[in-house]
Amino acid sequence: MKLNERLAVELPGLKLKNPVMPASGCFAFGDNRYAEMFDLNQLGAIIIKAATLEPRIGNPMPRIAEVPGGVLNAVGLQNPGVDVILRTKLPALKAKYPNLPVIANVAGTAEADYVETAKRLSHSGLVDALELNISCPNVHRGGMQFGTDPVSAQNLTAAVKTVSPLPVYVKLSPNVTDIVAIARAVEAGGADGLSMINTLLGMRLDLKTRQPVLANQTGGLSGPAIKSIAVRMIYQVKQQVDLPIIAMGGISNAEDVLEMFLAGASAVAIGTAIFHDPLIFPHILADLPTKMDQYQIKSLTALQQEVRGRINEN
Amino acid sequence: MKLNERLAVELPGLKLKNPVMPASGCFAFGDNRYAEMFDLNQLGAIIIKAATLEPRIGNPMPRIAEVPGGVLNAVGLQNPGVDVILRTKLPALKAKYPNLPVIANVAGTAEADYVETAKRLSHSGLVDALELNISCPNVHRGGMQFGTDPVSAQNLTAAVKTVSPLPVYVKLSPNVTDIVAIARAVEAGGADGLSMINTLLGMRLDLKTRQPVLANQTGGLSGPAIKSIAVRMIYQVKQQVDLPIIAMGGISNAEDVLEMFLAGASAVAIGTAIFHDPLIFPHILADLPTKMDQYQIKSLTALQQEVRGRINEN
Amino acid sequence: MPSVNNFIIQEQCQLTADVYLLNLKTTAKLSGYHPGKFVMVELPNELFQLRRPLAIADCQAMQGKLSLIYRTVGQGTHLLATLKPGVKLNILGALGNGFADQDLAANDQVLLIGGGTGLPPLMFLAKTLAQKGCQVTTMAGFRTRTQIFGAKVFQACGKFLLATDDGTAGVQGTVKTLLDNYWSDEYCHVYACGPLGLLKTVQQQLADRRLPVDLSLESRMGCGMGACAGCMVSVGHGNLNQHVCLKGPVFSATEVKL
Amino acid sequence: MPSVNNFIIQEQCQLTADVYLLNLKTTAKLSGYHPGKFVMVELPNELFQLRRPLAIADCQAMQGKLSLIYRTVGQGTHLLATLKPGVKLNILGALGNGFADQDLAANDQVLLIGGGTGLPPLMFLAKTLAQKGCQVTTMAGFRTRTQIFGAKVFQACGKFLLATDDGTAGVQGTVKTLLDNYWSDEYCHVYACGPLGLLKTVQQQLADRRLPVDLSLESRMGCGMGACAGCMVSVGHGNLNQHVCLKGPVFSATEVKL
Ligand SMILES: Cc1cc2nc3c(=O)[nH]c(=O)nc-3n(C[C@H](O)[C@H](O)[C@H](O)COP(=O)(O)OP(=O)(O)OC[C@H]3O[C@@H](n4cnc5c(N)ncnc54)[C@H](O)[C@@H]3O)c2cc1C
Ligand SMILES: Cc1cc2nc3c(=O)[nH]c(=O)nc-3n(C[C@H](O)[C@H](O)[C@H](O)COP(=O)(O)OP(=O)(O)OC[C@H]3O[C@@H](n4cnc5c(N)ncnc54)[C@H](O)[C@@H]3O)c2cc1C
Ligand SMILES: Cc1cc2nc3c(=O)[nH]c(=O)nc-3n(C[C@H](O)[C@H](O)[C@H](O)COP(=O)(O)O)c2cc1C
Ligand SMILES: Cc1cc2nc3c(=O)[nH]c(=O)nc-3n(C[C@H](O)[C@H](O)[C@H](O)COP(=O)(O)O)c2cc1C
Ligand code: FES
Ligand code: FES
Repeated sequence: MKLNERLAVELPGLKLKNPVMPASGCFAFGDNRYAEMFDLNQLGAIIIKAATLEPRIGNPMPRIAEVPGGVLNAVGLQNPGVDVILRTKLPALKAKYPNLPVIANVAGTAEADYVETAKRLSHSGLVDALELNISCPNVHRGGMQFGTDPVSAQNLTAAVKTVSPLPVYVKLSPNVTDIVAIARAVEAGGADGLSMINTLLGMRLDLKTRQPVLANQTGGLSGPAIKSIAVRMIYQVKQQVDLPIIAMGGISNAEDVLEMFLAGASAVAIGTAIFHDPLIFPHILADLPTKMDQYQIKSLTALQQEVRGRINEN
Repeated sequence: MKLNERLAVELPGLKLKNPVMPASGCFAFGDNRYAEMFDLNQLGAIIIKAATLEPRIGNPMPRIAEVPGGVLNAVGLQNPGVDVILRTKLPALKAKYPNLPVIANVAGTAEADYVETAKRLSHSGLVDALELNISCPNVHRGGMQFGTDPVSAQNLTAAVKTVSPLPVYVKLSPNVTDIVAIARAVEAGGADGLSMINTLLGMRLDLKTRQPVLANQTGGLSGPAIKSIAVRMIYQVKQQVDLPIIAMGGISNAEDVLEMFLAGASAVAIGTAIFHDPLIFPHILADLPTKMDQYQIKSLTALQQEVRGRINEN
Repeated sequence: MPSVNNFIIQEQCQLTADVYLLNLKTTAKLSGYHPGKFVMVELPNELFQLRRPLAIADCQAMQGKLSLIYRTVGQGTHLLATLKPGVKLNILGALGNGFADQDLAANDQVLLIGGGTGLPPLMFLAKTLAQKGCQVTTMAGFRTRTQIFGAKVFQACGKFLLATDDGTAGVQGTVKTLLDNYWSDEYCHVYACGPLGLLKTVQQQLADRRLPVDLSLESRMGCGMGACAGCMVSVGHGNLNQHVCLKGPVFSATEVKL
Repeated sequence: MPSVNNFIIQEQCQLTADVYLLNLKTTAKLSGYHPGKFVMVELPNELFQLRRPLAIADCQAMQGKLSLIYRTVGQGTHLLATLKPGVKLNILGALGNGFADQDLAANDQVLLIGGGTGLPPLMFLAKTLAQKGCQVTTMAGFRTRTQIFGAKVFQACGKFLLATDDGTAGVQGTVKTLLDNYWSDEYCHVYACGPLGLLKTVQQQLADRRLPVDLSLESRMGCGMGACAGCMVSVGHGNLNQHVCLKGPVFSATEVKL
């Protein structure tokens, strides 16, 4: 079997030569300096920073803090707005990497914002799939609210589906009592897939100032610290909901990628680990075949079938 | 100010010479080998392993796994039952450390179990306070269910309060969408205090066996990985609910203890870090005064007043 | 009484493709470091919260010298293998009960049975029993010739019988083959440590013979100190009623359920 | 193009009670390591996920030599201070824009203004500009005499004017005192790096003078590579519109909002 066949995966709307992509918000619009260090054509796809209808300045500084085994961020969806993204960011990305599949992360405060943003992105011809961010913990209205209430989640998904011909992946918040209920709701709303997980809500206090380290007080926890929570949620959801899952949350090496597939993933995204290892993508892509040999995994598709078999047995 | 006055704290039913105690399930009934390495009289108090009405064997092996920055456990409340605890474990503890305050962690599957267990413990004269464990993720019925539904949480608290003259601290689960709602509910049920947080539900899969590492599949995530989540939850609850909080979740040094106080704690418990540093209690107790000097904290009581002032301002 | 000590790595030797020997030294004298006891080694990367249980492969207590032998299986042991002399390791020990040898006198014949990374504690035991004047026979099983380690130590302490799965060294077969072929009724105490299969074989094969058979078990450990209930095993009529870290890791073959 | 390199610690010198110098060496030649640029240092404990931004305090690019000077403020820098020669550090660099010096010719008078850990990048700049033949004056502020470091380097490169808050060395006062007393209209480029207060002072004091004033900023950084939007600063009429890691850390005093 050829190397690329071993790593290739197929998801609704996405034929990927490998399952590995940067997570939203951790790679800007590909217009970062990592692109000087390795060829982004190596990536399975790219998920861009959240797009909102209007430009957003995001939260005040500081926005980033470190906690054991992870990072807290409260960037707050800073982005130049969907129109600038469509006029400058995406064309620049497409010009450099015409064959790199693009997943656009869509955020908003009200349903109408999401719908309009999704519509503009969908009809641009510059995007292969949408990732509906109903789970951002760092904005005060909207965002996570949609992600913690099954009814709003379902309605939002359905509303976006009516305006978008693209496959819609809904990105779930882990800050819920029952992740399966939310997954079921967005499935009922017509989602083509799920993205799991966004960050957990955390906080760090500064002993000197007696204040929260982040200006926004709380921030989203990402990185290795949350990996076991992501694995658990993906595993639980996959037993109950038959949608493909783009898995994320603390992935930092090839074994983590395979563990996510075992949990039920169809593709993976990497965020925080990029900051730790700037060459994480080439490293993981080089390690995957070796690790697959070690664990007797013929191909990722075969592994997915194996996992599906296990689920059907239950 | 004398050293012990700087560290002393008062909580309902508990006058503690310092605020530091072992977390439930991480120090057995004091009948462990740490007691050979330092004098348990140094502790502010001890929280014992969960007591249930009947003996429990717990979950099958393996029950412990490691994940980045933390530990997954699925011990599953193994304990010899409240009667054996009252007949042998607690008398042995009391005999050795007559002045060490004892908090008994109470667990069960049905409300009636909790009530009966709480009653027997309360009338034994061997226990200073109860910690109602409505948050154990490792038992299939009861446990966490009480901790994720405000109504059951309130009813259970109220039921235990009617049979127990002791102060009741309710131990909350972090696996919820809205921790403040649960805290409010147990406050309405008559809780004297809160214990926060229990473990987050996590999972690890083994690439070789393709199976969960833990026999119980999922386990509770503890350790530094969850600290920022604990801080956030304690901070959020403290803004809304006026109950003293015993804080736990990833504490591993004196600065973490102070951060928990800044978040709103009145005392702290340490679990996972014990396994990493067997002398964590003497270490933290020695470091606390130095760190308090460094951050200009006169006493823990003063720090609590400062925090209360900040909350009232809001 | 267990203690925590900072040891400095004196030597790190690769014994086979995936087995390493660490020679460590601390300034303190060590007490209670007996054969069959174990230590909990802190890893020098706090992403790993749990210490790793490793048997005492050798110890000169008065000089503060300790040897550990480990196989690289997961992230923690792979990290250990990257450490260079001069690096500090924080170690908690000695833990557990250790092998019982009070029943033994000079010239008593004892049998040690081990496989793979079950051998390190038996190396220390072999030395100790040989010093006591016992006649030590060791039966060791390996998958293949290149995985053999410890042979010299066992040979120096007595008789060494070797089996490999593929017959590339010693007898072709397992320790069962050795037991079948070389059992002697002179043995008055048997000690075994190794994979679960090996322990089960020993337990079954020697069930009818009336001599003390000690099995040293492995179990995932949180604390190693009897605090977390992570390491339980069923002994006698109980169900998960004993802590491997407290009452073990050595159990009597007649009592422990494998 | 930024690159990741494994550097080996050659020397770790304590300069003051809480300031350390790390001399590092890698096998590769370094490119783009100019004054004012910075590196992201991976900490050798994965409990810390983020790299730490540190300015280039000195660099001999062809020999793969790099010097960093840091103050122990939090957990990461305290960990750095425990590291011994021989230890490996993984470093991403060189990042950011660096100080602009294209406008300068030999004999041009330049002024460097710094305080505390703002001085390391100015040390490298002073050397580079002195080599170019510029006349370098440095005004440096410290809290007290015992906190002084870098004086020799600056003295070797030109004039060194010193202020301490408590007057235990140099002039009593801050860099503002030095600016008030020793300003010269001959300066044709000013470079400043230090605490926010210092940068604000420089920005205000020199606002009316028509010469290029470069301020080097700090910001919490996730990536250092323009990917995370963790480090934004307001420049011109924009609001948090520029990445400190990409467009900075050096900004023109006329444009950046402090
Ligand atoms: C009393 C005792 C003595 C031991 N003595 C030795 C020895 O002398 N030499 C040797 O090579 N091995 C020995 N082991 C096994 C050794 O502890 C594991 O191989 C080691 O912990 C694996 O760590 P890891 O990080 O490489 O693996 P990982 O799989 O990454 O470890 C993850 C977690 O699982 C635990 N774990 C994994 N495998 C085992 C195992 N087989 N037994 C117990 N815990 C495990 C680890 O301690 C860690 O907590 C002993 C185990 C016990 C209980
Ligand atoms: C471009 C640039 C160059 C720098 N050059 C130097 C230098 O040459 N010498 C020096 O001593 N310091 C320098 N700093 C500051 C240095 O990065 C921090 O002091 C250091 O990161 C603190 O790490 P810590 O783990 O000790 O502190 P912690 O407070 O434990 O760190 C927690 C997190 O906050 C970040 N952080 C904390 N303080 C700062 C700060 N002042 N600026 C930016 N991030 C911070 C850390 O990077 C880390 O991500 C520079 C900062 C920047 C942005
Ligand atoms: C700095 C930063 C910015 C992020 N911005 C976004 C965003 O704009 N939209 C979104 O859906 N998720 C965002 N996330 C969440 C990540 O996409 C990802 O879900 C999460 O970080 C978990 O993955 P990781 O542990 O690999 O980082 C952001 C995360 C970080 C660390
Ligand atoms: C091995 C283990 C066993 C535990 N058993 C109990 C228990 O019996 N009852 C309970 O309320 N919490 C139990 N906990 C949760 C701890 O008391 C504590 O809430 C949690 O571990 C977070 O603190 P830590 O990060 O300091 O460990 C257990 C935790 C661990 C790691
Ligand atoms: S390992 Fe914790 S009780 Fe045995
Ligand atoms: S530090 Fe990440 S964008 Fe600047």
